[in-house]
Amino acid sequence: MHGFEPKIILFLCNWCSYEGADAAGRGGKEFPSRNLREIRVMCSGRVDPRFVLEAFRIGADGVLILGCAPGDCHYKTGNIEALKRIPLLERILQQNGIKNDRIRFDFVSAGDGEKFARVTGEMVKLLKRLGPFDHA
Amino acid sequence: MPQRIGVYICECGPNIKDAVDMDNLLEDAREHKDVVLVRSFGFLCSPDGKEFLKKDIQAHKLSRVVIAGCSPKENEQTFRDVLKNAGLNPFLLQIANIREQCAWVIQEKSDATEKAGELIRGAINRVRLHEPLEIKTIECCADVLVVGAGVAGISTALAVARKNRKVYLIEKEPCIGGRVAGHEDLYPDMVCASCLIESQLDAILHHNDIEVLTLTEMVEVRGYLGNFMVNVRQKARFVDMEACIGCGACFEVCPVTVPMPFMGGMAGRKAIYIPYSGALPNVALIDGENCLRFQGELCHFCLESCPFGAIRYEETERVRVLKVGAVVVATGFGSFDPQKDVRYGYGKAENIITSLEFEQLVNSNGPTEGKILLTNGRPPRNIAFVHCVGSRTEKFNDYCSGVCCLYTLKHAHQARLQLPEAGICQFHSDLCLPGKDAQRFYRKVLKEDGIEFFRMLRPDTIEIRKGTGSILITHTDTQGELERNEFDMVVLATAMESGVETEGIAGILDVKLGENGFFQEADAGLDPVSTVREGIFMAGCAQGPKDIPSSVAQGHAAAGRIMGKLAPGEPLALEPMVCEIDPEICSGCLVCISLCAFKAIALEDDEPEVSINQAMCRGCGVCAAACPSGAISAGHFSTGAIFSELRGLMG
Amino acid sequence: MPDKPKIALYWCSSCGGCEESVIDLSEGLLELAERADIVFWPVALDSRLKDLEALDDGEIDLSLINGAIRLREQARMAQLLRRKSKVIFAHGTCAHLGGIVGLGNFHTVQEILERSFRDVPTVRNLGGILPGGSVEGSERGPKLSPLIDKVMALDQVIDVDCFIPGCPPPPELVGKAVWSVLEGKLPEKGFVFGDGKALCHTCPLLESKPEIIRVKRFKRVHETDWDPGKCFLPQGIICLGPATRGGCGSRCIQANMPCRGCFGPLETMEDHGAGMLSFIASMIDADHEDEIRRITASIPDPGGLFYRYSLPHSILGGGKGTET
Amino acid sequence: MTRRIVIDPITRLEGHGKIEIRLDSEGQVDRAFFQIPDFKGFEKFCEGRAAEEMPTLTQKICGVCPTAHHIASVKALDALFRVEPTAAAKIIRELMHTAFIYEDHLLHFFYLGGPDLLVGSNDKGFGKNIFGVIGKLGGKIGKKVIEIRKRVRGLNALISGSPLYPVCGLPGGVSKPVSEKERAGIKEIAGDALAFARLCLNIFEEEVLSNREYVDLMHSEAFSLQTYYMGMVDRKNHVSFYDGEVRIVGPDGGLFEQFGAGDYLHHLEERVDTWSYMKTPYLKSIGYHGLCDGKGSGLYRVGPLARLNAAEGMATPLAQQEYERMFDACGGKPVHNTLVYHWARLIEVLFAAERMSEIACHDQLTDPGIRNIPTQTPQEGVGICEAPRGTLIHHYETDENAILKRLNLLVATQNNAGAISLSVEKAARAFIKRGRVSDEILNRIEMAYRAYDPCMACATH
Repeated sequence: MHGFEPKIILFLCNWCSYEGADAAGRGGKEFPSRNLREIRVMCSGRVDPRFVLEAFRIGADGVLILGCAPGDCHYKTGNIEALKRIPLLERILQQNGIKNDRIRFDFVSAGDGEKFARVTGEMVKLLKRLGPFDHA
Repeated sequence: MPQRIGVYICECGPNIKDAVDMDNLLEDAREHKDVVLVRSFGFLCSPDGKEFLKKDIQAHKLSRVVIAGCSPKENEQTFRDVLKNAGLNPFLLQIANIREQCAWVIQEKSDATEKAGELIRGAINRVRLHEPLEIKTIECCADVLVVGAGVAGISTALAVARKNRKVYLIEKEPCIGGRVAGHEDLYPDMVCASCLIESQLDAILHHNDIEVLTLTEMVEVRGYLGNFMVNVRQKARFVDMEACIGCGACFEVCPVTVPMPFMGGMAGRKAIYIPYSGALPNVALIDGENCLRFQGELCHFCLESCPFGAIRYEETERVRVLKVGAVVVATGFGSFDPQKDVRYGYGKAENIITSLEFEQLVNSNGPTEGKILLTNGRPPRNIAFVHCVGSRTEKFNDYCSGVCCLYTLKHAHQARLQLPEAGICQFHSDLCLPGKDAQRFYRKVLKEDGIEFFRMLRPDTIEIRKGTGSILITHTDTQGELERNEFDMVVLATAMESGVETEGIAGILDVKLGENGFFQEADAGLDPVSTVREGIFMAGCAQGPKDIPSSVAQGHAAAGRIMGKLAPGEPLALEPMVCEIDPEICSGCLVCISLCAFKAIALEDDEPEVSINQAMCRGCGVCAAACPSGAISAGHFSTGAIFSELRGLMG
Repeated sequence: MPDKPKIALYWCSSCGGCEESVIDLSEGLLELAERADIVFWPVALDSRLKDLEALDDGEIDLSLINGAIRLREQARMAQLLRRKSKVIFAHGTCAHLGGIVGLGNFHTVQEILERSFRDVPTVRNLGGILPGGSVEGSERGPKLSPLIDKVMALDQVIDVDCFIPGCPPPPELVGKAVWSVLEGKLPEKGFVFGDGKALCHTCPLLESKPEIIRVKRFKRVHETDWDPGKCFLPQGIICLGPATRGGCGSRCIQANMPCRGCFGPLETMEDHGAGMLSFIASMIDADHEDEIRRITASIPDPGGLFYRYSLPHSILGGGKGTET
Repeated sequence: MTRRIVIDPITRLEGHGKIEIRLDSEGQVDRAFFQIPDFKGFEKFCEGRAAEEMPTLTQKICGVCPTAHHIASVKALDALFRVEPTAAAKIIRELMHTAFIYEDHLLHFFYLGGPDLLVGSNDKGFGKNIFGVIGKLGGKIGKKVIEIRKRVRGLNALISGSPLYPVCGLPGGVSKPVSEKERAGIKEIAGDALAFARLCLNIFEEEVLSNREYVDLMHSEAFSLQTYYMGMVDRKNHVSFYDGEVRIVGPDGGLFEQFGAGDYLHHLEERVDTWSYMKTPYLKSIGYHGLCDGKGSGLYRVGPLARLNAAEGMATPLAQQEYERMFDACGGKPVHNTLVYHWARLIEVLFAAERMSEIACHDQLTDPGIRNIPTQTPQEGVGICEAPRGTLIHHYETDENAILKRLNLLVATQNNAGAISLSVEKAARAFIKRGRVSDEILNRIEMAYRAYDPCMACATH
């Protein structure tokens, strides 16, 4: 879809992935920041499924949740609790007519600007291929 | 009362000013509801920037502040302090990161301006729903829990206990003193172990700021530095520790003899006993497994015979919750079990014993009252001491425990004193004699005691077999030749390993273990007595193999670290952004309890609702995201505020 | 004696179960008929549309409307009743949250019509005609009210004062709601009768529920047996109790079957699926993605189960059903 | 200009409905439409659902006969998983189903269709509704009706979890056993139910059969349709609610066809109209030949009178006596007059009460073995039972993970769709002459469908 600029809601955890995002910004990495809208939470485990559903309802084309790598979570297991919700969330989205590629969970460590740039780049490319979907 | 929101866009020198259309941003910001003031500034984080902000807040009586600039990870705390100084609750602030996550990345000016506008709109929406949060403080608890009453634990306890800093010293055995109490003499000066430690044990037992809890183990630990809640479980002793003076009247009448397999011999003790004579606290205890009362028989001989009425059959196991500021792990070491390696023949032939068992032999309070005897009761004519059993091999422990050479020399010296005529040999591949007095001690033993040293090619090039009427040792000497010798007693210097319960204790304390199974130091070089978890320290062999002086030194070091961190009466700030459960909505479904990694959520005993211990909660909000009733609110990251930010971002 | 308060009862896309919950007031129904004047109740009285239209605006003191809104005509009737009534109660889960008929929102209207009127094996419909459609040659019957795009709950069509949850609501709850108006004790706007807490609060099996639940696989009720005296969840059987409002007397649990969420979520959890999702996910005993996916796959139809009674009121409302 | 007379909404039935009568220039009835403006689409939105949820999901098709759907659905699951329910489970299911039919028939006789007969045109001051009925028959009987229905529904709540929506059905069994203590309660309720059932037949005798006005209607051509009749029979061809084969007899009473659940597709078909969401079934072997009765028309009827016509008798003695008395009074089998549905319904109430008493004494009722766990891979299954309003068919197809791929529902009242439309039109023609209409006449026309105890939520599902 030429000219379509997907809007992605990004949930970043205060200790790791938010730092990763800043690192990417500081490090001059190439990534589609214009398509991203960042929300800071203390832990990826804080992302309430209602946030994801609401994001899609009001027009997001994709939702990206980035947490600490396993073992690095400042709250020990918050990132694992977030990961455990994803497959079920994907199936609920699918049954609501939303392709499960539109939601993604990944680990980004504090200084890892490079991975942050790669993951967000991949997501935008995928959503451009998928195109917009009307949000009822 | 409508909100009065002030929006400040930091130019950050050129960084933001040149990347976005400032006027456009300022204008957009003015249109949002409740926004009463929109201004930009060169460097808000500079001293005059902060002063400018403070004055503005006061002059315009702002109720909320949005700062669009660099990452909150840079200056959020700085600007919270500014709000505080301006008399506004520091949490009524939201920062829009339009530098790292916008200006520095988006080349196209119009795109950067658009995104900055969205981030600001999100921040305004969110700040509208921020609630003021108080930073509550609690009395930081300066008390200390020391786990393990060996020489390390005792040193820590004595060093740290004082008027307003109580120490709970818990020990899983019935008596304190640990390994050292079981020794006869200590190298290098053959000082009598009990004389050395006696005074300290006495000081511990009568110290009014130290509470000793024997037969006690940790069950659960919650909280953090200055604020730990530790559940400890004390097994029943069935004897009143105040009343019993250890006179032993009950031992004779007890009909049950419990065999204590030692050296193949049958030293035994009664069902009611004191572990060894001279044990402290000098109080008896009843062995629940073997006492007839616990097998349904109504035997009460000891009750009748006790002149002090100290017997308590009805005593039960008790769990107590100790509130402490720090925990010190001094749980000591375990020994390598030679049966794991068939080459040492341990358990296959009589009179092959470990050095700890040899230590019991020479111990005057031991089963043989200090006499070195074979299982047939006669003194040995030829003794072999074998070094590095289970040490310095990839198969078992690849490290050197650093103390066995010295205590084996001590054992050889003790043997020589008792058995002037006996042949005494040492099988070793190297000798580890660290420390300023070790060499002197080695030369003394070599010269005076006529000890024969057989050097082996490698630590494990040795075979110990049951010979005809004696024990046959075959070893490979440094030339690679096999040599055979016969002995009637062999003492194995086994490696020091981490204690068998270390893994369990690590799980309870939630601290990591190193690859060799000992507790992992926070920093091996600079901070050897701290674990990876703040507030949990360690001392002695729990941290790794070492000799007694080093264990004592680590005990004192841990005490020093604690005193540096925990001053009694000092206020300890609690996490302000905690979660809270609304009792009107909570159904008691218990889902949140399993989600809290800090065990901060518990079911109140009498009420059906569940509540969050504000002092334990770290504010991660994982429970708030999972509560099926939506009954948990997360401070500063409330569901409403995040929904509002989300809608703001999407426009 | 001032004339008796006027009450109306009507049903939109309903099954009649809520009517039964009024009839099940038993003696209470006779008292109600004494105390109030039932002016409109098609199931039991010969009330006609023209009688309703003849009433003045606001003349009815309380209208109980049950059933979701599936047809345009039902929306019009709801709006008419709103005009004619001082107080409107959404009676039963369909009116409150969309109910089971709301599951239609997983599909488009066209898909639903085509399945029932063309594809089912017993239908012979060579011309492929559909109700509401017009076709030359076939009889020109009376105009048929079409389906609206998405099933809606009552408060998505008209302003509703209070809600009586339950499928069907227990008669005692209906009685309590009606008498609250008759005795002039109307609760605050938006009040939902039933418990203010989730079902676990009053569930007889709560004591047997452990604090930590971890499962390696979710089990389905037909493929397994379970201990009737113990909470379903630690036995790996999904029960919607923790995320569902209480007040039904745990009637399904008493019959040794897990709760299916007919009282809907609490107001503080506006999406039943989200309320279920996080707590079911927390039960998964795994921390690696592929193991988590394997365990999640043992839940056959999360959307259909979690949103069985409240899809129209959920955040995504069933979506377009087109993309996947 | 054709004049239209509209009855909107039709009342005292389950569900929505509209009757539009079009008169020609002389005021004679040209055409009467029986339109159902209600539709949900269970046959679509149940796709993708888990099979084991169907008994509690499909039962929400109808709030007045949910137990019937629960039973048909759980029998479909038995077939789908190819699992045989335990003896105790079958008995518990039959008890639950029979008790439900007992109190649901009473709902119709006292609350819905019955008031037309019990409150005559000359009983001024009493409305044709439950309150009118209680006014006329007296509080004592009114209390008894309310009491017995409450207790029988209480019995079902005890067994199945809810007075209305049972939840205990599982493929291969039920979820909850019946205890010895509960059996005693069931016996007592069954006894009282039987007593009340006989009282109802007396009421019918005194209030209806002794009323000239109705006896004439019950013999009048206006309410008579010569159709086929379909109903479930047990091995001895007696009326059966829970299990058995479906038997169809012709307008002359002779056996036409008989089939088991799995073969229903060879016998029944349905057609679609643009002006109603109710599809019209007809006998496949004859085909649809318009709204007409007789041997040549595929229209058939189900429900109480149809069951009694299709079967060769009742399975219990007292009901069998009443069965014979009714057919003698109406001039032999089969009876074609629609109003006789009311009488047949009360006979079924009596049969249900007797059957409840029999089951209450059945030794395997309290057997703890209430479930066989299915082990086979599911594919396809059809479950049939008799709902109060007629034969009910659930047909499920699933994938190997027991997720619904397709389903087909043929639901009780829907079988009577053609017959009801025809009855309404025939009554309209009989009573409306030269454009003269009155409330009494319109109610007569409504009596033509009320006798069937129609349930429109079921008919359109």
